[in-house]
Amino acid sequence: MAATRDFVIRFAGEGGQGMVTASEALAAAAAQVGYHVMTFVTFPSQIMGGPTWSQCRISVTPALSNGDTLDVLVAFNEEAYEVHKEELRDGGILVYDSAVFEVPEEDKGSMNIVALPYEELGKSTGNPRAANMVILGAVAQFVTWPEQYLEDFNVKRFTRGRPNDAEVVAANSMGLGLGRDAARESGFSLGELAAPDPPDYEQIIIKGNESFGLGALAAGLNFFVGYPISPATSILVFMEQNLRGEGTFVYQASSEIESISTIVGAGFVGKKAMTSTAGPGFSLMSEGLGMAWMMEIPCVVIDVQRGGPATGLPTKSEQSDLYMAMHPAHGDSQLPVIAPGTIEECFYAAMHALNWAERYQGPVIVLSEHMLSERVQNIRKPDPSLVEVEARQVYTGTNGYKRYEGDTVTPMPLPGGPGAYVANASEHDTIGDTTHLPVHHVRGTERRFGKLKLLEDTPYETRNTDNDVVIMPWGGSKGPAHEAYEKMMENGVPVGWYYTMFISPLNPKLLDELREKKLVLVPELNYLGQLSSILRQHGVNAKSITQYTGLPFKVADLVERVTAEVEAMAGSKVGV
Amino acid sequence: MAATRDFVIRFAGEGGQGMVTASEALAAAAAQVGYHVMTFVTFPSQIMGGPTWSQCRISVTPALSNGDTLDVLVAFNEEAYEVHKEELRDGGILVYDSAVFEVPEEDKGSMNIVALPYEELGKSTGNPRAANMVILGAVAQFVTWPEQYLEDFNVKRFTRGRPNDAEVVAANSMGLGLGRDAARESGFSLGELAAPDPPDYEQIIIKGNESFGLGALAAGLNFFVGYPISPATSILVFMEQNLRGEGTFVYQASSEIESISTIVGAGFVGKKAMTSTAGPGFSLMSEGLGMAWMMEIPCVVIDVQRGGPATGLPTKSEQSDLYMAMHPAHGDSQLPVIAPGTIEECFYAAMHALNWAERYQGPVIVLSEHMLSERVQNIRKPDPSLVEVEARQVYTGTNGYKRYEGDTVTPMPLPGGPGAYVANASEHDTIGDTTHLPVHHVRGTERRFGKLKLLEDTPYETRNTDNDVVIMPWGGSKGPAHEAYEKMMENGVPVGWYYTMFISPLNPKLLDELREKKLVLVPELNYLGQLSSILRQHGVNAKSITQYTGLPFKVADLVERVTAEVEAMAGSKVGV
Amino acid sequence: MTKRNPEYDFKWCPGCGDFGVKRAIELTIAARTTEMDIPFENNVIVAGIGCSGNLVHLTDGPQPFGFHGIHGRTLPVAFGIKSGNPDLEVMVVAGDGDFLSIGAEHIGPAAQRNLNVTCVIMDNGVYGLTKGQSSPTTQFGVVTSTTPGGKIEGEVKPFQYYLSLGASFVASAFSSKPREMAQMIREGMDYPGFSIVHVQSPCTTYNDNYDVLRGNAKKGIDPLTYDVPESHDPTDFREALRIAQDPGIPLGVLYAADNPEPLDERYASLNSRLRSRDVDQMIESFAIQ
Amino acid sequence: MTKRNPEYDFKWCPGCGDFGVKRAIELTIAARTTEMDIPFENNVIVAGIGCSGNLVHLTDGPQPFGFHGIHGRTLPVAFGIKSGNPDLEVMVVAGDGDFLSIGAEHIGPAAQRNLNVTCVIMDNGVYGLTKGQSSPTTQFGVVTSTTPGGKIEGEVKPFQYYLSLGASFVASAFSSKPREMAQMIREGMDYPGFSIVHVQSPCTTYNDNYDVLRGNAKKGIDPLTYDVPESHDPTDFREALRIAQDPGIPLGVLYAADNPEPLDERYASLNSRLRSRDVDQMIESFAIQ
Ligand SMILES: Cc1ncc(C[n+]2csc(CCOP(=O)(O)OP(=O)(O)O)c2C)c(N)n1
Ligand SMILES: Cc1ncc(C[n+]2csc(CCOP(=O)(O)OP(=O)(O)O)c2C)c(N)n1
Ligand code: SF4
Ligand code: SF4
Ligand SMILES: [Mg+2]
Ligand SMILES: [Mg+2]
Repeated sequence: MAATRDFVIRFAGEGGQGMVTASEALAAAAAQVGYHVMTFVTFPSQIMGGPTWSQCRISVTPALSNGDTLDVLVAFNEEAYEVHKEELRDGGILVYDSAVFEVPEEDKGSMNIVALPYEELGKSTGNPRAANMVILGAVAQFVTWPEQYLEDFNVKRFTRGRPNDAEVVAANSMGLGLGRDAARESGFSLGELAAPDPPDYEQIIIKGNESFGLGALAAGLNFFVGYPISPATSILVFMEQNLRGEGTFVYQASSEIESISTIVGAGFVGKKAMTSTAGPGFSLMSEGLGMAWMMEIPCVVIDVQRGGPATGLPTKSEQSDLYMAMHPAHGDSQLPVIAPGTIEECFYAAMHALNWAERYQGPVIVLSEHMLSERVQNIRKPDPSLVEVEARQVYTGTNGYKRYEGDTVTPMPLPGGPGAYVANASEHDTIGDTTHLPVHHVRGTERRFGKLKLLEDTPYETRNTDNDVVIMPWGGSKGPAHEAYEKMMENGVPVGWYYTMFISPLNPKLLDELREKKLVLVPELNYLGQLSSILRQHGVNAKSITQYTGLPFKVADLVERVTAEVEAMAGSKVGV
Repeated sequence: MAATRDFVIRFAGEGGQGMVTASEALAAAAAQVGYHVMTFVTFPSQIMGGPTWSQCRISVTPALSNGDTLDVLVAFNEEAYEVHKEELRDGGILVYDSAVFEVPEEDKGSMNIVALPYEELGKSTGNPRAANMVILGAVAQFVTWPEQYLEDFNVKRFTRGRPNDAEVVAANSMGLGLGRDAARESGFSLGELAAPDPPDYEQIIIKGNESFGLGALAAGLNFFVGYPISPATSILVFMEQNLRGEGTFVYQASSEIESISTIVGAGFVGKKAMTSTAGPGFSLMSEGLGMAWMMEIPCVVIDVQRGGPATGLPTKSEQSDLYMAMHPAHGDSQLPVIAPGTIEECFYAAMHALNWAERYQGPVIVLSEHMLSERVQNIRKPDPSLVEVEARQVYTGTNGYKRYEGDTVTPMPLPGGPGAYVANASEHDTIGDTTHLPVHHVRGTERRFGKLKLLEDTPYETRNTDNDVVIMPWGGSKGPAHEAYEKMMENGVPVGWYYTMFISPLNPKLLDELREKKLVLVPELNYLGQLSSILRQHGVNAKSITQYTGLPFKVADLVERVTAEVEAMAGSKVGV
Repeated sequence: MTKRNPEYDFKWCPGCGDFGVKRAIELTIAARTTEMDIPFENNVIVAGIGCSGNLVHLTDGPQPFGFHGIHGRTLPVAFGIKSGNPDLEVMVVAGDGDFLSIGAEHIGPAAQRNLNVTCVIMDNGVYGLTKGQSSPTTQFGVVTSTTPGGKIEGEVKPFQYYLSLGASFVASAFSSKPREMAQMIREGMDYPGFSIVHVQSPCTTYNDNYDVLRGNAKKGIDPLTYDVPESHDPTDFREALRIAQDPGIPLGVLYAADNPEPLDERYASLNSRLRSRDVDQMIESFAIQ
Repeated sequence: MTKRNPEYDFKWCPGCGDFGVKRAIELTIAARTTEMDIPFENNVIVAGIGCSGNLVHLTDGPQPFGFHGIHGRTLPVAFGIKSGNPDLEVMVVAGDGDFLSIGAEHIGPAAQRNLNVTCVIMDNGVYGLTKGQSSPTTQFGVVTSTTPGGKIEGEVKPFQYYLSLGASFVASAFSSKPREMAQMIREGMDYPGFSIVHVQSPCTTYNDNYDVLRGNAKKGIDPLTYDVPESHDPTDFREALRIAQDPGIPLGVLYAADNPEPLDERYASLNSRLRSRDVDQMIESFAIQ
């Protein structure tokens, strides 16, 4: 039997049972020895209880999605067992805590089932938290990992300079052993996981929100305020810990209305200012974003999308804020939007967003989703030097300056320097005083939209673009779509690929290319098919592949749905 | 010389000089004797000063727009003279207060100029406010109106039961006479205005915002809160004066965030609840509107559009809030939107909006614009019986009800009655408790969108639809577009007409028809071409005729621009 | 999981103060409804977003109507509910973040109107549901995930705040004393005006301050809470304000203005004074004469 | 029309109190800038939306930087400006509607942070720019276009309100006394913390209360305003609160907390205490070891 190249394990139970820790620990351990990893977490918006699950994919090649079917399912309670068992692949292994519940007799024949009283076993090591170690030991055994992978990880992770380090490490090691023994006894195996093939570049292991944080700092962010909200809170917390030093400011605001107004104030005095939020907070920023657009003040908002509308599904994944991101407020405006598709892209997206804000002098939106922001993944170590850091044009002349003259970006005076003017959210004349004369409104409107041209020359990915039908995912759906695309290539399905994280403005050349396609399929996690609608506005024959379950796409579903569209277009079966 | 059938007079000066009063008085007087009238006002957002003008069109047939070119211009100061003189038609008459400024000698040859020291003359009557009467007397004389029209108006309007009524009427009458004399002396005339041809139906004379108010009351509105904002304040004031009696509630809120939350609370307990606002306030309602959609609570928001974005142009006309009206918040939602095109339609739009809210159980947006809301016009007396008043389905069963079960509208329990549930803005199960399970989010999303089907069967206007090119204006641009359409018919330009005030959801039959056209031209007052973009999303080949000056369309401009499009499409000159 | 909805899966952490608040609210509503012969379905609970607000899904026994909307807007919603149907008994339940941070703007208007609703505020000095950030009532200097160097903003002093904004009835309770709390909630509900029962309701997960509140002799901690002296006259505003400004957390009714007129009554009498016409008359008033 | 911009065409109505406020602000900024050798371009005025906020376009003489944004958000904007560049001298100018109605939520946080900006609030008891609706400071019972039967909501008592929220410096001025006002604004600007100069600035068009404020012997009207007694110790919070609660409108500095530390200083010392790393170090901290 050839070695497996990839496996997926899911931990399912109730909030507070340590499932997220387990999958992140497994990911960290696997990454340390050179595997590619990706976790996925989903939990209810609450502290305790509620159906939670977390999974970890470990792969010899880079992981593009979190994995459709499970090789191992660890069920922490009966409900979890019932809900998730269908996703266990044929030949997969179920692990459950036999001290907590019993698997129905009738199921026992159909699955590889390992009753593992890991709570008890964990406690028997002397470290009550070692239950996870018992599980990890068993899992490692199923894929015939060298013992030393996890043993090394244990030593590294738990040698934290605390007095009881040695005890904890020893207990954990015992837990690992107990797990291995139980797995070995069960007689089940997933075969051997192929040895890791560590990439030849440096890597880090990180969450999406942390990647945003690093990218923003790399681009010179020096002002951040935010109000807690899932799944964006960790950006605020990251900033509280890391945005420090001379000339920086970070603060928890009293609401999102305050956040947006405050970063506009900071942008006005020359700071590179940002906030982060999720849907409900983003809605509250509507008026403030219009203000920044009208006043031409640089600032960045990261909206980590969750399920909507309203309070919605705070800890689920959805891509349904695109309309709002582009047109968040009353009146004519179109905000620049960058939606990264991978954790690596999160880093550069933040850099570009801050650059864009400085370059076109206005608000920029970064869209993320729960699935992208909260998962852990190994990525190539980001290289800030790949994106040149930009600073706005600052006015350095004498007083009597017309800040708003002309039809494109003009140097911005900063308080404390020359060129005093009124930054005005009413329509204004060239010095910033209020006016309602038609000539100024026409000039102002065209100036504001004209500046978007400075952001149009953006890169996009293309593959096999000579096909009639192409797919063009956006944001975090890039990963599953990418994997689906590769599957379809293997299957011989004639389909092309487009992708860009620069959603607004869309590169006109990209639009030209898309307009020539018979059909552009847009996998996106929303009901309205928001990006495809926007493409149709631009004359592209686009159609969405939608999903609105609160969960990311499964690769197999995408393969099936895209293939069906290609076949419908071709009028016959395609591929293998 | 045949009698004129239509004439337009503009009063231009500075805020506070009584221009609005003058044009509204003229309109009222003309309407009393059976003419059709339409005023238009524009002023800066301030109390005193600033360039203001107001005009009044008087016509033998119904007025569709406020009139492109001026027959009479009354210039209150030199700046107004300079700015507006170009719009005076050849042979038109300029009136100015020779005590205030002098018309340059070089202009005097080219225009019919009447120096009328109306301030002084007005004061000489003993009533310092009679200056307007002097002007009106002169104007009436230019069109050879029977003296008695204005004399009668004077008596009716100023007999108000005050002790000095007789004196005022006498002074005004003297003012009218002084004006007439001056006009007669000038020797200029516009010929004779044809006698009025009073319609055989009953009429009222009213502003758009008042028409909304009446319609809302006719539909059973019993709860209103609002926060002052131009140009919507007059709806709030109307309600404070008229929404009275048993079971009603009207209140000035402390902000628009309060307004929206409050009407959602009132809708929850069974009230027909409404608020009105303009752009900035509408932006602040973003989150609350998402809440109403998610909780399925009836309520209505009238957004009287002004120039945007942000504080924008508070007292100018623009149709740039459509995107926001349809998708005001994060997440997947699409709000029903009704945008009346005439003051008469305002009445029925308010009725339909309240009906819709009850019928589909959710928030409904009415879009108006400054030009529609603040102008005065004679209209056919609205007949509330033309629209059947609807009431929501109320749950009358026993407790243990599943309020959110099923995929369409279900009877709504009201506090105080049976069927207690939790109205929940988080995703919820059938009884309203929070859940994040995919099955509920899918069901909930489809239920919420599915309810829009109940609003799809709406009427629309069509004319000459066998043409390849059609125009489809929306909102207050209907009037000028309608007049332009009639001009083009006269000119023999082959163009068709579509119109509906029911913008979201669009009637699928209408969309089917539009998809068959070669080109659908959408005159709209915004930069982005918002309605045409939405039509393109639906596969219609739509293109906007945009304008973003803060002013309504001129009929002649529309004729020219539409004709050019028709010619471009036909590849040759069309029409006369 | 609740008795009411076995499928519902939210749980408060063990020891969370909100359990006591839930109990007190259940008891009060049940008792009051029975004793005063109020139809149970006239009870409406408007809940904030937070661990605290989830109370609306957790009450056992007969179910009141609930409204669980968006963060910080309980009071405007309650304003719509009570003004839309003054017969209803409207209660607001919210956390310190929901009520005093993002929702702060609404307290003043409710107080100035004397909106006849009762607010039960669960103050745990932290944002619980979002996992432990600082809240308006987090004390100066305290370290949280968003104040890693200690909070540098002064804390809101809720009682002083409510009183100065003009709230008619202000009481202070502690989740560990549900019976006393129930009594205060009862008084607040019976009171004809805007009433607030502000409850110390510790968050065992992110800010376990039980010891500080009730004292712990073993650890040498004096209790921060103390009972409002029997002698206190709750109609004495200045005295109430003085108590509110003094150190420590007084438990009891601090203030109950004498004989206030609630908004619904003010409104009803105003409305009966003003002219009311039917729609036809109104339309007619615009006729071209 | 202003000297600064002859094309600008907004005008206050004759007699509007805001003229006096403009004068006082111009004088103070000019004098302070010169005397203290502050670069003029360090002055920033953040303006609310209202007749009052238009002041930012109307000042004569050298032009400070101005920020004229959206209704009610002066304080959060000022927070961003001052925290972004603590060297700036930040003044907020706003009306009673902008500051105390839609913007009310922001006063508490600014006070608790002791944000070092000076607010000059033009209180005319009405919404001027939108033409005469009731405002938070419109007195109970007053008829306006939105309270045709008389206002049934209690008015906000600004001084009590500011003090209870924790503002460090609270003064009361009258537009008819621009020199005294200038002195208070000067003290507020020199003061190291959140300072409010609340000005009675009558609206001659919609709420002409000059007579009520300064009295009119002929009409037998006693003045509502009176000077804060010389003997008042502005560091005495309770006494300040008492004055604020008493009838009449005291003119003068009511409160100036002793020796407060403004947010920018608090923040600077916090920030210097906390670890700061460069980006490469931070990236490295995520390395797979
Ligand atoms: C507009 C908006 N911003 C932020 C959030 C995220 N959020 C949910 S609960 C909460 C704070 C909860 O704190 P508190 O009100 O004290 O309640 P507790 O959980 O402590 O009981 C926040 C910030 C939200 N739901 N909506
Ligand atoms: C969000 C929003 N709501 C409403 C308005 C309309 N508006 C402009 S000024 C104003 C009130 C002005 O009152 P105040 O602050 O007292 O200033 P004043 O004109 O009296 O000086 C209002 C409600 C607005 N611009 N934005
Ligand atoms: S996190 Fe705190 S407030 Fe929330 S349930 Fe747990 S203990 Fe209670
Ligand atoms: S309306 Fe009132 S506040 Fe506004 S400018 Fe005129 S007098 Fe001043
Ligand atoms: Mg809390
Ligand atoms: Mg005011």
